[in-house]
Amino acid sequence: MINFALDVGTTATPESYLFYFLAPLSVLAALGMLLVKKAVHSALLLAWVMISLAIFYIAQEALFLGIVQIVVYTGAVMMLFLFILMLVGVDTSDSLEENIPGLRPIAIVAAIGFGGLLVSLISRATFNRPIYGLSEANAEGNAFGIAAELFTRYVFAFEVVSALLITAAIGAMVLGHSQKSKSKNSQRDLSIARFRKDSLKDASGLPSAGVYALHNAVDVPALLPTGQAAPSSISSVLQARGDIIESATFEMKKDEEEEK
Amino acid sequence: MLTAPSLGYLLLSPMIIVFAAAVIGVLVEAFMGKTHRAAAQLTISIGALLLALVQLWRIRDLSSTTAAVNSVTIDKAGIFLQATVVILALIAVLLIADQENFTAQASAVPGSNEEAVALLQKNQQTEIFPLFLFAVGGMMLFPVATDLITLFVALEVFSLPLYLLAGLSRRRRLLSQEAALKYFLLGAYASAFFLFGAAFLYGYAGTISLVGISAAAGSANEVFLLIGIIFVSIGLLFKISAVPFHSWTPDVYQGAPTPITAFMAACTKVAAFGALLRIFYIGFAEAQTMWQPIITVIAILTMVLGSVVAIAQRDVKRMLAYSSIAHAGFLLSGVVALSKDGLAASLFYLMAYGLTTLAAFGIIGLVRDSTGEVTDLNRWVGLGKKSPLVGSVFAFLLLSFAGIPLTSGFIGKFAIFSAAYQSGNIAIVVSGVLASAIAAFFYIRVIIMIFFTDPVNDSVSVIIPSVKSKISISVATVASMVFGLAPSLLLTTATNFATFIK
Amino acid sequence: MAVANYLYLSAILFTIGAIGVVVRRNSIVVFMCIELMLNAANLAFVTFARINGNLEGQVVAFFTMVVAACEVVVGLAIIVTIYRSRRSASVDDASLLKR
Amino acid sequence: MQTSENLLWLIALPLFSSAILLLAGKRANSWGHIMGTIVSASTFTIGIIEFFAMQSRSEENRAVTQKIFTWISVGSFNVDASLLLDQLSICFVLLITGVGTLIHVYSIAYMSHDLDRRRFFAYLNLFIASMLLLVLGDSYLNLYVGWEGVGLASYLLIGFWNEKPAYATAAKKAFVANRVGDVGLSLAIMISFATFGDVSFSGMKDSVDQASSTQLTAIGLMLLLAACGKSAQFPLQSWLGDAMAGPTPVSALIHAATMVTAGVYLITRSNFVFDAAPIAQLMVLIVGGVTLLFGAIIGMAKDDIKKALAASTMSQIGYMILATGLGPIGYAFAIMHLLTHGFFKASMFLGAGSVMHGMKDEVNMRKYGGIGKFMPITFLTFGLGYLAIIGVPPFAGFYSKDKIIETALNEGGIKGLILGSATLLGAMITAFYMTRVVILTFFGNERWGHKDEPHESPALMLVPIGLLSVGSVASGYLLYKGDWLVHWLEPVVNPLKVHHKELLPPIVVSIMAVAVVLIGVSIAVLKYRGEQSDKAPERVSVFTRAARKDLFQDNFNEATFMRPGQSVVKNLLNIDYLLIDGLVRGVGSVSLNAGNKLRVIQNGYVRSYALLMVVGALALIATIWVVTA
Repeated sequence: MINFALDVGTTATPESYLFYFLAPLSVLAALGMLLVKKAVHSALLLAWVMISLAIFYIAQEALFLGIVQIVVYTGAVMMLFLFILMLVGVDTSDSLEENIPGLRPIAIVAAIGFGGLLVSLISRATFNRPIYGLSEANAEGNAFGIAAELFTRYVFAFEVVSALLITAAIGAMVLGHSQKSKSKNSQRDLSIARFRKDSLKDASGLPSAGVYALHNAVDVPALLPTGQAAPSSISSVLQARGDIIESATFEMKKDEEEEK
Repeated sequence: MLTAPSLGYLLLSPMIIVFAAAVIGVLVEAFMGKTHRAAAQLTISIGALLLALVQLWRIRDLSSTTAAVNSVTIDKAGIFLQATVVILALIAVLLIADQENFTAQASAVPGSNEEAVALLQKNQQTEIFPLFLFAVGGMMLFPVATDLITLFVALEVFSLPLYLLAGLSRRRRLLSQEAALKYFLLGAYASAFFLFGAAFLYGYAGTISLVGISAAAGSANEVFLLIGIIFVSIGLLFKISAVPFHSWTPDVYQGAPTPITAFMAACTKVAAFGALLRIFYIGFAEAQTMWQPIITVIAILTMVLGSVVAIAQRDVKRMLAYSSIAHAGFLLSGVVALSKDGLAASLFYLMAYGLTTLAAFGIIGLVRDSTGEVTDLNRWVGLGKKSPLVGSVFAFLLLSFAGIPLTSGFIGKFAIFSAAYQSGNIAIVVSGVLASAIAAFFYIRVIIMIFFTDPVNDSVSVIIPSVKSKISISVATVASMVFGLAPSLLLTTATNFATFIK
Repeated sequence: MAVANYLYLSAILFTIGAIGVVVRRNSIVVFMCIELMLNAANLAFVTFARINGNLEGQVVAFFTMVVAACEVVVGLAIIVTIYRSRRSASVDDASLLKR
Repeated sequence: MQTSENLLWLIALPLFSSAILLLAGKRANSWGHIMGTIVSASTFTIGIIEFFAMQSRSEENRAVTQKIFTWISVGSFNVDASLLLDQLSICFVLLITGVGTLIHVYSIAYMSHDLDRRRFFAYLNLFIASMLLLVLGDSYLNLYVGWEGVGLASYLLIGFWNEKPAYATAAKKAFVANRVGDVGLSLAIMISFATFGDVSFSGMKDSVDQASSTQLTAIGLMLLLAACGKSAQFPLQSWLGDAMAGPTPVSALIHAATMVTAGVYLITRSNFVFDAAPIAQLMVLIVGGVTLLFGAIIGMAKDDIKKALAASTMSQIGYMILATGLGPIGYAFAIMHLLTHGFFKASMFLGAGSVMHGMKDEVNMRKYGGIGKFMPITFLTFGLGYLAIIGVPPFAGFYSKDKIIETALNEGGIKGLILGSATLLGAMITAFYMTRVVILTFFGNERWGHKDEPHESPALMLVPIGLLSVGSVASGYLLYKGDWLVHWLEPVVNPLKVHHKELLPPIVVSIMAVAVVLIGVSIAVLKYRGEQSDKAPERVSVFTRAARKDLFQDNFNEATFMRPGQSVVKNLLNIDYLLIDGLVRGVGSVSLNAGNKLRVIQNGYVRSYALLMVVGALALIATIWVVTA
């Protein structure tokens, strides 16, 4: 502990301030992921961890990765998670009750053992070679350095990743996309269908929703304010073809008027 | 400025053909009418696999560590493993092509009206074929990859399609989807372990190539190497379903559509063991004394647990799942042997086991009642009396799993145990022999069930297989039989091909 | 400050992720925990890149991000499919396959 | 060692013929049986030629080999598919092809009414081929091929009339017992490989000194298990009685003369293992001794003539196994008894078949009686076989059995006393139950209860029986004369290696043997003379009841193997779940609600699987943590 404090005290570089500020916070955030009830909160905490890591990347001379981490990981991947959470129901909160008896104590013991042993093992490692740093490798810029590796040494893996991307796309499509059993009718199809019918009474379309009307067709005369039919409202062609409904049937009856 | 890398296209051509065919398959999905899609996809798949096989034959004597800069090593063993994957995939694709096994529309909710319509219209989810080809491509890359990043990419390339395919069963879709979820979550979990291990190997050696890791021996601190070996192994042991990373196997094997289970059981094992062998033979050979005891213990646990638990299964697919766990244990003795004999034996074993497995799952796909496949062993009772041929073939395959002499299973075990024995690992041989003895009894129990017990009333019938299934089952069975009776054919080849180059 | 501190952080985050998979029941959160593990591995890679003085580690980390993105697409697609069938995203509800 | 190009024909001819008969289908119905018989006869001819050729060579050049092809070649490990014909295998070749041919001839008449006679002959030829491969293979692996082949042929032939459910059950029982034996053999092969890096007889024999006694004991015990399965020895004996469901020629050929003696062959062939593994050898003695009494006791109570003979077979093979347990000198006597037994037991089985033929397939001896005067030739041949088996001088059985008794007594001490008494007691019981069979069948009142008188069988059946009974008269003396067989087998089993002491003069032993036989015969005659009922008496002693139930062997099997086996299986069911869940439950969340507990056991949770992985990883990390500390 004392050594640790000395370490903190004597290496007061900006990086160490950054680290000692952000690292505990990101660990807390990660722990929080396990403890909060709502999945959305977990997602936000994870985003926080990822941004902290991005800052660490930049601090460790990995500028390009830091940016990618924020743009791709935090920006795209976490958004995807949030989308799905919205789909599943953003308000659903997990019950944190354990329903597999005995799992939790073992898990906690295992976690402490796992983490503890790992940390203890790493502390046993001695770096018997100098820590080089990346100033040489990054001489021409971090992005250039990565590109040089990516497009020469690891070009095959890079190409193969495309297979992965295609797989992901097909996968999402197979599981998400419904093939419609038949294509939807276009406006043109519907129009043709209306005019090809036996009767032309729906040719101008059905009455729109909420309208109190019995008819909405070209072969029905309009009603005048007096309640009488207006024969001039019907196309003369239809009159000539005889495709016309007797307007008298639509005129308001006298007795109906009286009732009103 | 960067100098353009040069790729050895001839050596990479088998993989490139398969990937290209997969991409063509995607295009077919996009632009071809529904009626001919299935036929076209099948033709493309078979054509590509045959072409890849021909290419493999043409490059059989070539070798290079720089085929894809330094990411891929094409050598004798690599070519053999790739050929094994392709041959097994060729047999598996015929089983897969029996579309009755796959859902008509994966996006429709099980039991919904939409699903009913899709079934009525005889829709087919032909995207299965490109996915299958991507998986095959990844499996071909996995055993020849020589740096950790290519390994990781290849691992994901063949895993992702399998996660998807596992969820596309036609019947009992809830179970199938559950299998996909389990496989996916646990698979991703295992890859995370793999990656973490890879990080520490990089930290140890300062490079991610296997050769670099082996060259760093002694010069760097071993803690990182050990952490790396452990975590990378966990990722791979998961894929081969070794204890205690095996628990996904029975569930996924049971839930996935049977042809996919067949493909997965046979080809994943080849690819994952290929990679495991290469990593341990090349990357970790210098650290032999550190990992050998650990892997030995895991191998023993795996073979014993797999054999013992297989006994108790009442579902035939779960039984074969446990059997595959046991076989993973036997195969691990080839890894532990760390010798040319061990490698040759593993190569033989993988091919023989793959063929037997494909045929066995093919048979399972034939046993049905009105609601689909029947995997409950109690209902297989008396099957041999009703369909003697199918019953006898299945019995033969079980005997081969059990490793009764005169079957390829026996020769495989024999070769692999003798290699392990020669490397001085007696514990593994003894437990292996005991585990096979335990297992033998219970495979025989199933045979008795099939042949000597009277059929019950609600028993099942065997459907007349289509030509595709017929070809695939009979080719696999006959090959497995031939390799049992005249193992020299394959064993000599395997021995000739058992070299990794650095 | 010792560079090793980043490794400790990485190990701790990895452990938290690994345990999260075990204790959380919502499959999406479980999956997020796996992402956390991948991130932890990435941090180790970047740190080792700095220690080793070459960029290979950073390249790997870059690959990991791409691969993880693909994995996320596939994984979420599977989770959504299950959700539509069962109206539940809990991994404990998906436990019909046993014995 | 000399090579020969002819050995392959011994196996290829019958195999080929069997394939033709199976593939040709109904077209071969008219000539199939003729071809099968001719092929069998030609293998016998080849056997005779090889025998005389071998005899004409000097002793060290007698064995011949033929390499067919390289079978397995892994690294330094090579197995060739090779055949080896030496002094031991030629005995078997002659027995198999000789008795086999006679039984082929017999079957032509016996099976003449069966629609599937062609298939029957195909199986018989398949059996001959496999059995020859078994005795000609030059390594345990090659032997195994034949071993499986005879198992298959036996299984097919027992179930030949498989429309009857009881017969199918019998086939199943035989199948299981044989598989248990097979597992023993394959384990023996694996252990041998692990020990010697070789599985050929010659290679193992040469390096037997390098193996530890534990390894040799293990191999020996596994070989003994294999022999028990195939030769129906205790505790795997129960299938033989049921196997009598097959057609009688099958019982004669496979379940009396040849296949069931494969266990004796196996132990004799492996003499170098057993001679170096005293514990295994002692087990051989115990198994042989127990079985010879066991079979004899069962034989006393059986009313089914074939089952009585089967019990006797079991008991006689017990003699042979016991003899092989007696060390170098015993092997030769075991083989001698095996050969003579082949003759007289086959002759008696065929005689029983002839009786059944005349009695409308009746097998119950209580419904026979007085048949002797209707079937004089069958009576005569059966009688000769009877005299041979009970060991009346100078018939064959006397010489061979007498030698075994003598050797057993000469072991000396308590061991010699026990073994000697067992063999003598066995001889007495044998005399008793065989006399009983003969009296019930051929003497006394006629009890068959129908009008048709039994009739003598056709000549085609009688000629083979006659030839076999000549063998049962003469073979014993021929083999015994001047210790011919002992000297003949010397290069293989080295019987004179150990000088054995004589505790009693041979003549005394012979007198004792004949005396117990006389006692046995007298008791039987006293008990079964006069009128007999056609029903088995109800009120019988406990012992008879036990013997009728095969000394409760099925109950015993059920109680010792099946039930515990089933419960083991049931418990094992839980192991995986215990491993996954035992961890989970182990911490001790003691739930009082049992139903809850049951639900917990049924896992299937991804999270449990993940936890298992974490715990596995933890274990691995802990290991390296300890290692690097």
